[in-house]
Amino acid sequence: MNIDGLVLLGILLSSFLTGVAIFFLNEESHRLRTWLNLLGAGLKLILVAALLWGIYQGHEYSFSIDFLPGIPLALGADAHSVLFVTLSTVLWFWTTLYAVGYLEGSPHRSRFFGFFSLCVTATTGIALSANLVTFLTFYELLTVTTYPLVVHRGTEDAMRGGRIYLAYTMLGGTVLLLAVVWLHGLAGPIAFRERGAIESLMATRRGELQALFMLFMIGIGFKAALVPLHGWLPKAMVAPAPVSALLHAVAVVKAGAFGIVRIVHDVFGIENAAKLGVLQPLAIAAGVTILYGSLLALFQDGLKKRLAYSTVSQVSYIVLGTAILGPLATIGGLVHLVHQGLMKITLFFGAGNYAETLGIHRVSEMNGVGRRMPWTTAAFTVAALGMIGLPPLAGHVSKSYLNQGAAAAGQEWVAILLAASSLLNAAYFLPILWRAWFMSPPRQWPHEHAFGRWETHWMLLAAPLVTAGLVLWAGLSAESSFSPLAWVKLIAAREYGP
Amino acid sequence: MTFAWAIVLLVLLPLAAAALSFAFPRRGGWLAAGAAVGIGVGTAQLIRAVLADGAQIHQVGGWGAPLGIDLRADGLAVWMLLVAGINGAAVALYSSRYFGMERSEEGRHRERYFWPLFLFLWTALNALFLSADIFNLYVTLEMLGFAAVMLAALAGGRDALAAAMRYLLVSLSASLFYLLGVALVYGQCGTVDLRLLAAQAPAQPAPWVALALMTGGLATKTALLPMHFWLPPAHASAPAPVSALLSALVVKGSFYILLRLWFEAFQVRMTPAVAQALGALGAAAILWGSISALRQARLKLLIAHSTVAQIGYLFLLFPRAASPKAGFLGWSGGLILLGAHACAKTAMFLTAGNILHAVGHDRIKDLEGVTRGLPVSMFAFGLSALSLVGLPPSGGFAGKWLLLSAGVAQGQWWWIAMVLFGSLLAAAYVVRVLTHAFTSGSKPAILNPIPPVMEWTALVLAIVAAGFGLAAFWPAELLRAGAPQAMPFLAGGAAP
Amino acid sequence: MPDADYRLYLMASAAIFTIGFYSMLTQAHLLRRIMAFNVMGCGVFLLFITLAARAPGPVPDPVPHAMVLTGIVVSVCATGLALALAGRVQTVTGKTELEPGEDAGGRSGAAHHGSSA
Amino acid sequence: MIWRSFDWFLLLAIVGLGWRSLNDRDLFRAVIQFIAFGLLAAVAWVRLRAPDVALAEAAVGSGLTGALLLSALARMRRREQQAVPPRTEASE
Amino acid sequence: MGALSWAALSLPAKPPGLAKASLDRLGESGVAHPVTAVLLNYRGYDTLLEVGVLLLALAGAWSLGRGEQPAENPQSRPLLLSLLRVLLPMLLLAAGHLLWIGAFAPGGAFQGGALLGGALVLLILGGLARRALKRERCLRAGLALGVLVFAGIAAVTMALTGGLLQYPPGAGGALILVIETAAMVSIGLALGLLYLGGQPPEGARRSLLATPPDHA
Repeated sequence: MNIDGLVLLGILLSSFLTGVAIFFLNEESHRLRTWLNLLGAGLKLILVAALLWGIYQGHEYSFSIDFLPGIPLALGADAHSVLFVTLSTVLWFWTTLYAVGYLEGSPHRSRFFGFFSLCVTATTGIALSANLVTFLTFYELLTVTTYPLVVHRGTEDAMRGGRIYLAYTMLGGTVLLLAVVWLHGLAGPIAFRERGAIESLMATRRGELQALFMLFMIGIGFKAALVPLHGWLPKAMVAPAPVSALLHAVAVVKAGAFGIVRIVHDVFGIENAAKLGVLQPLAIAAGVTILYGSLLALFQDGLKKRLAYSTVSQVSYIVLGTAILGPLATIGGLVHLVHQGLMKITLFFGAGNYAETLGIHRVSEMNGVGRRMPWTTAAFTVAALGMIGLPPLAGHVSKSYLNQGAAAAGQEWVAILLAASSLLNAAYFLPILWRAWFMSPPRQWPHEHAFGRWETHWMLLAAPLVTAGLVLWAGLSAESSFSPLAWVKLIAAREYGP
Repeated sequence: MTFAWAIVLLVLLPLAAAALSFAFPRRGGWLAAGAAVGIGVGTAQLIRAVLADGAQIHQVGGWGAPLGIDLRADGLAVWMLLVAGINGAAVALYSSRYFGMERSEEGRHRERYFWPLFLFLWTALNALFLSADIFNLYVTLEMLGFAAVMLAALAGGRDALAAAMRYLLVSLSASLFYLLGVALVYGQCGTVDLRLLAAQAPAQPAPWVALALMTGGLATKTALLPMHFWLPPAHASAPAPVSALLSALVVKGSFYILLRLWFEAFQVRMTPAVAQALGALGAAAILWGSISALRQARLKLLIAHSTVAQIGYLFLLFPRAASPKAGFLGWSGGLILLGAHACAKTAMFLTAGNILHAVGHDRIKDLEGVTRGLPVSMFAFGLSALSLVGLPPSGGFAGKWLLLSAGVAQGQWWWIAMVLFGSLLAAAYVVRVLTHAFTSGSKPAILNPIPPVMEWTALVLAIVAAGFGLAAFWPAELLRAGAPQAMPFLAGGAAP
Repeated sequence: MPDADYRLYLMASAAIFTIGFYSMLTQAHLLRRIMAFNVMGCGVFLLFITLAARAPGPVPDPVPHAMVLTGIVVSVCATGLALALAGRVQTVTGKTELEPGEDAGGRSGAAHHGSSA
Repeated sequence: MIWRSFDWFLLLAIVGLGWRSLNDRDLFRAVIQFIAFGLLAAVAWVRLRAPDVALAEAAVGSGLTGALLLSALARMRRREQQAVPPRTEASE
Repeated sequence: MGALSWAALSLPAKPPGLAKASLDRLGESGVAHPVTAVLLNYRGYDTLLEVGVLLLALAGAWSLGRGEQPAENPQSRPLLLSLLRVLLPMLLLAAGHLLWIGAFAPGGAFQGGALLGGALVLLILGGLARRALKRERCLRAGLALGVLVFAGIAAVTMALTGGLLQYPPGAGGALILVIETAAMVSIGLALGLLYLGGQPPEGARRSLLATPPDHA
């Protein structure tokens, strides 16, 4: 541990303490709560910026305290951590802003924002974990803190969705716990990126390692919504829009994808995993998920449901990239971690705006919505086109790297798969855009609210515009040295480096 | 401060306070507060001494075993004292308001008798944990049993009295089984000192029967399946702070003696078959307790049934700790789980008491909207549920982690599956409660206000339960530092 | 007075304990169960005292005697307590037996709210 | 020989009384038999050279416990008579 | 029962008890009767807790509510009273005697206390203890006395000798007598009062002969 390590702790505490403080706020102290929220989010941003700057300067960050006998609770900031922590911190800031606007006037806001902050604490904790037990700890915390958000509305539907969500994720957590305990029993406590223990087991315990890898993938696959472990995701759509945005783009699903990357890269090591022969099945599972998610998305009329199945599909791009040996595929997968987050959060912000402003919940109700809400719809359009993979948007960058990586690894089937998926993406997104821009609006919207000067509350508008801008930026400046892509290339170089 | 002074603080002080609170019934609360402070100081001193110098022995009367009685504080004893101290103090604080809420003659009567009974209970626990003499343990066991039964009867209703009556009869018979075992042991070995017995390790048949009798009696008092039938009604119908004491501490007293018998005095008889058999009963208890907890309609009954399940976990310690491969992992895991369960269960029962008082019932399906009225209490419930389910970083997680690690080290997958499955069941029954609490009901339905002390006591304990996994290395160190030499199995499976 | 045949006494102690325990399980009336507890206790005490009498040396071993004295006092306390409790149970429920249904655990109070508050 | 038969007689009586006291249909008689059981136990203690215990058993184990049982029985019967409707069968 | 008999019969014919040890060190104990030495010196700690158990049992019984005066047969009262007149002094005397001889012969605080308790039961039966039973504060103090004196002496010995209940040389006999006296009072009171099956009935009751209403 060093003084620098306190920055890591600060990143966690900035949202943790905010969350705890918010719990004790009076329901009516609206202004104070908003300030506290933004203060926490802003502080976290500053700390992450400081962290980035420090790493750029060559500082090393680590923090650990005693935890279980012989196993510390350890935080660190390696390339993976920084990628994920930056993504989640930036998106959290905007989601907070969005959520403040979205929940204006609804009950239980202290509870909501308390758990909201704790949820992000858990996510950043996952990002910064430096060993498996720490990862597991924050992973379970994430489950616990998102449950109250999912059931926030307290309706019968919400409770049912929450139960299903909890059942799936608890089961996943249990499988993960089993895997972690087993691996510790085999190899002792392991910090990420130390692969000596695994390597020494490669020769003698091949079968056990394969089983372990499978357990890890199942355990984390629940959160990453790999088919057939994805059942909770569409049901969890009962949550308020900011929560869905958080779940899909920043926290839960993303933590699952990040976890899979972690396990493959930093616990097993991608080359060891390849030698164990476990990558190919993972790639196939990811491929199946991609197609299945896209296909089902096609048949959803509920806008959020359609987006949910789209997530199922898109997150598996990350898994696919991780499961194909070779730097290009790795880059494609990792960069999609960021790009998918940016695009999906924009889409959910848009969906939330439609629901909140006009009472629109279904695709079939979206006729002409682009005329009523041009800004929101513009942001939505940018993100949707990005998802399809239209150049020069963010999605295109990920897909092209994946394509090249698969070709380099000799896995031609991936190219076909990606092409099919892109077609499906287009098939379920383009009709929405068509309806929104080119069909005439109904005489009356299902449930219209007036928000004064702008087409909707300014907080609801700012967030999607910013994230849509980020989608554009990530695509346009992909080749510059400050883009997510540049960072990801660095990771890949290390992963396959000497 | 010597060990002897710590005994004065830990045993004589609460005993004298109990007698005084009987003689001066209106001063009960203050006497308990004084005793709590004394016990705190004594426990802290003992922890310091054990960490610095290892196990401590005091020969009462200066005679020494076998003629006299030895008291002993080692890592295990001090850990138990600490767990009892934390929970006892919390219950005392809670009770200082709880019994005062009822302004009737009956309420005053309850308050008057709660304090002496409670102080006797605490005396008995402290004396029990310090004793190294199996006959002296019998006396403490009886004191513990009487105090527990009469506290359970304090609620005074039809259910409470019937449950207490059953509890008393079960407890008395179980004590006699234990005493019969003591007689056989004395007849065989000529001593009742735990350490001298360990040194003798006789192989004759009588100690086998003795051990079987004592184990039967103690397992009944611990409410191990299938001798658990008395527990749910007794624990559920008692006043809330009493339920907390019964579930968190009383059942652990007899469990502690079981540990002493099997792992110290008669460790030569701790064969794999015995360990597996005790573990199997534990596993059955986990299943039965969890499933019946799922089916309860009332909150307090649910918590009581969960105690049956959690006791099952404690018995998984036997097959884990008895193995040379994993000894210390299993040992520390089981004991950390014990502490975590105590804190979580106390917090839960105290919460249930708050709910019961606030809304006038504890029917789970009618608890909708309670969160709005009692946010602190429900938060406490949620936090303690984390520990019960075993989610990190709670104490429950630390304990289960160590038990699981021990299971992996032994390669016993069946037990691992059991622990994991039990956790899922625990999650299912606590979520059942939380689901109703989160559902936005039409009515807040808070009838009576709850004094803040009662809500915050529960919350603090819940935070302890949910957070002390973060310091789980510490009890492990304490258990190792104070491990008696007579427990060689502790060398096995030392945490790296 | 020659020494007693201790084997006889040992077997008697086992018999008495067993009778007591059997009745504890089979009898329903609280008064009988309390007496059964006393009979069980007597069996235990007989074992202690017989063992003491068998001790080598001119005088019996005083340690078990002291233990039995302790035990007797504890058991009279237990009896007093149990009788008082049984009296209350009878006053409140009108019965001198416990309902066997409660053995299942969990039934009690399903509909009836315990007076704990 | 005499002592040996005395032991036999004593122990059989104790065991028999113990059994009877727990199984006699009439509760009052059962309690009386229990008191006799205690007194015989005291004799056994004397036989086993334990006069302290014999003294305590006679005074406490048999005497006081007997008194406790008798008064409890009386109270129970009275409660039963007062109870509405009267339930006499419970006393057997 | 078979296993139990088998186990009991398998015990060594000459068990390795503590008979010799307790007799050998009798001289140091301060009393001449081995059982008393065990009860109040070698294993005095057991007895300390046991006196606590006694008080606890009584407190438990009282926690259940008020007890009742036992109904008695009016015809038997004159007879009982005359019997008591003879019996009571004898019982008290015998209790004191047992306490005193406990130091060197069978007897002691328990046996003495049992006689006191018996005397108290007779008093209650005879209706003579009515006034005494109303003085709850005195009763409570008397009941707590044994525990308090015993615990106090345990703490004092701790201060004097550095050992719990380790009597200073030569003072053993005297201290044991003090403990036994206090314990006997408490034991007698507790055993006698347990007879009521609850806290003593309230003093407001007019006549002992009236059937007391059920205390619900």
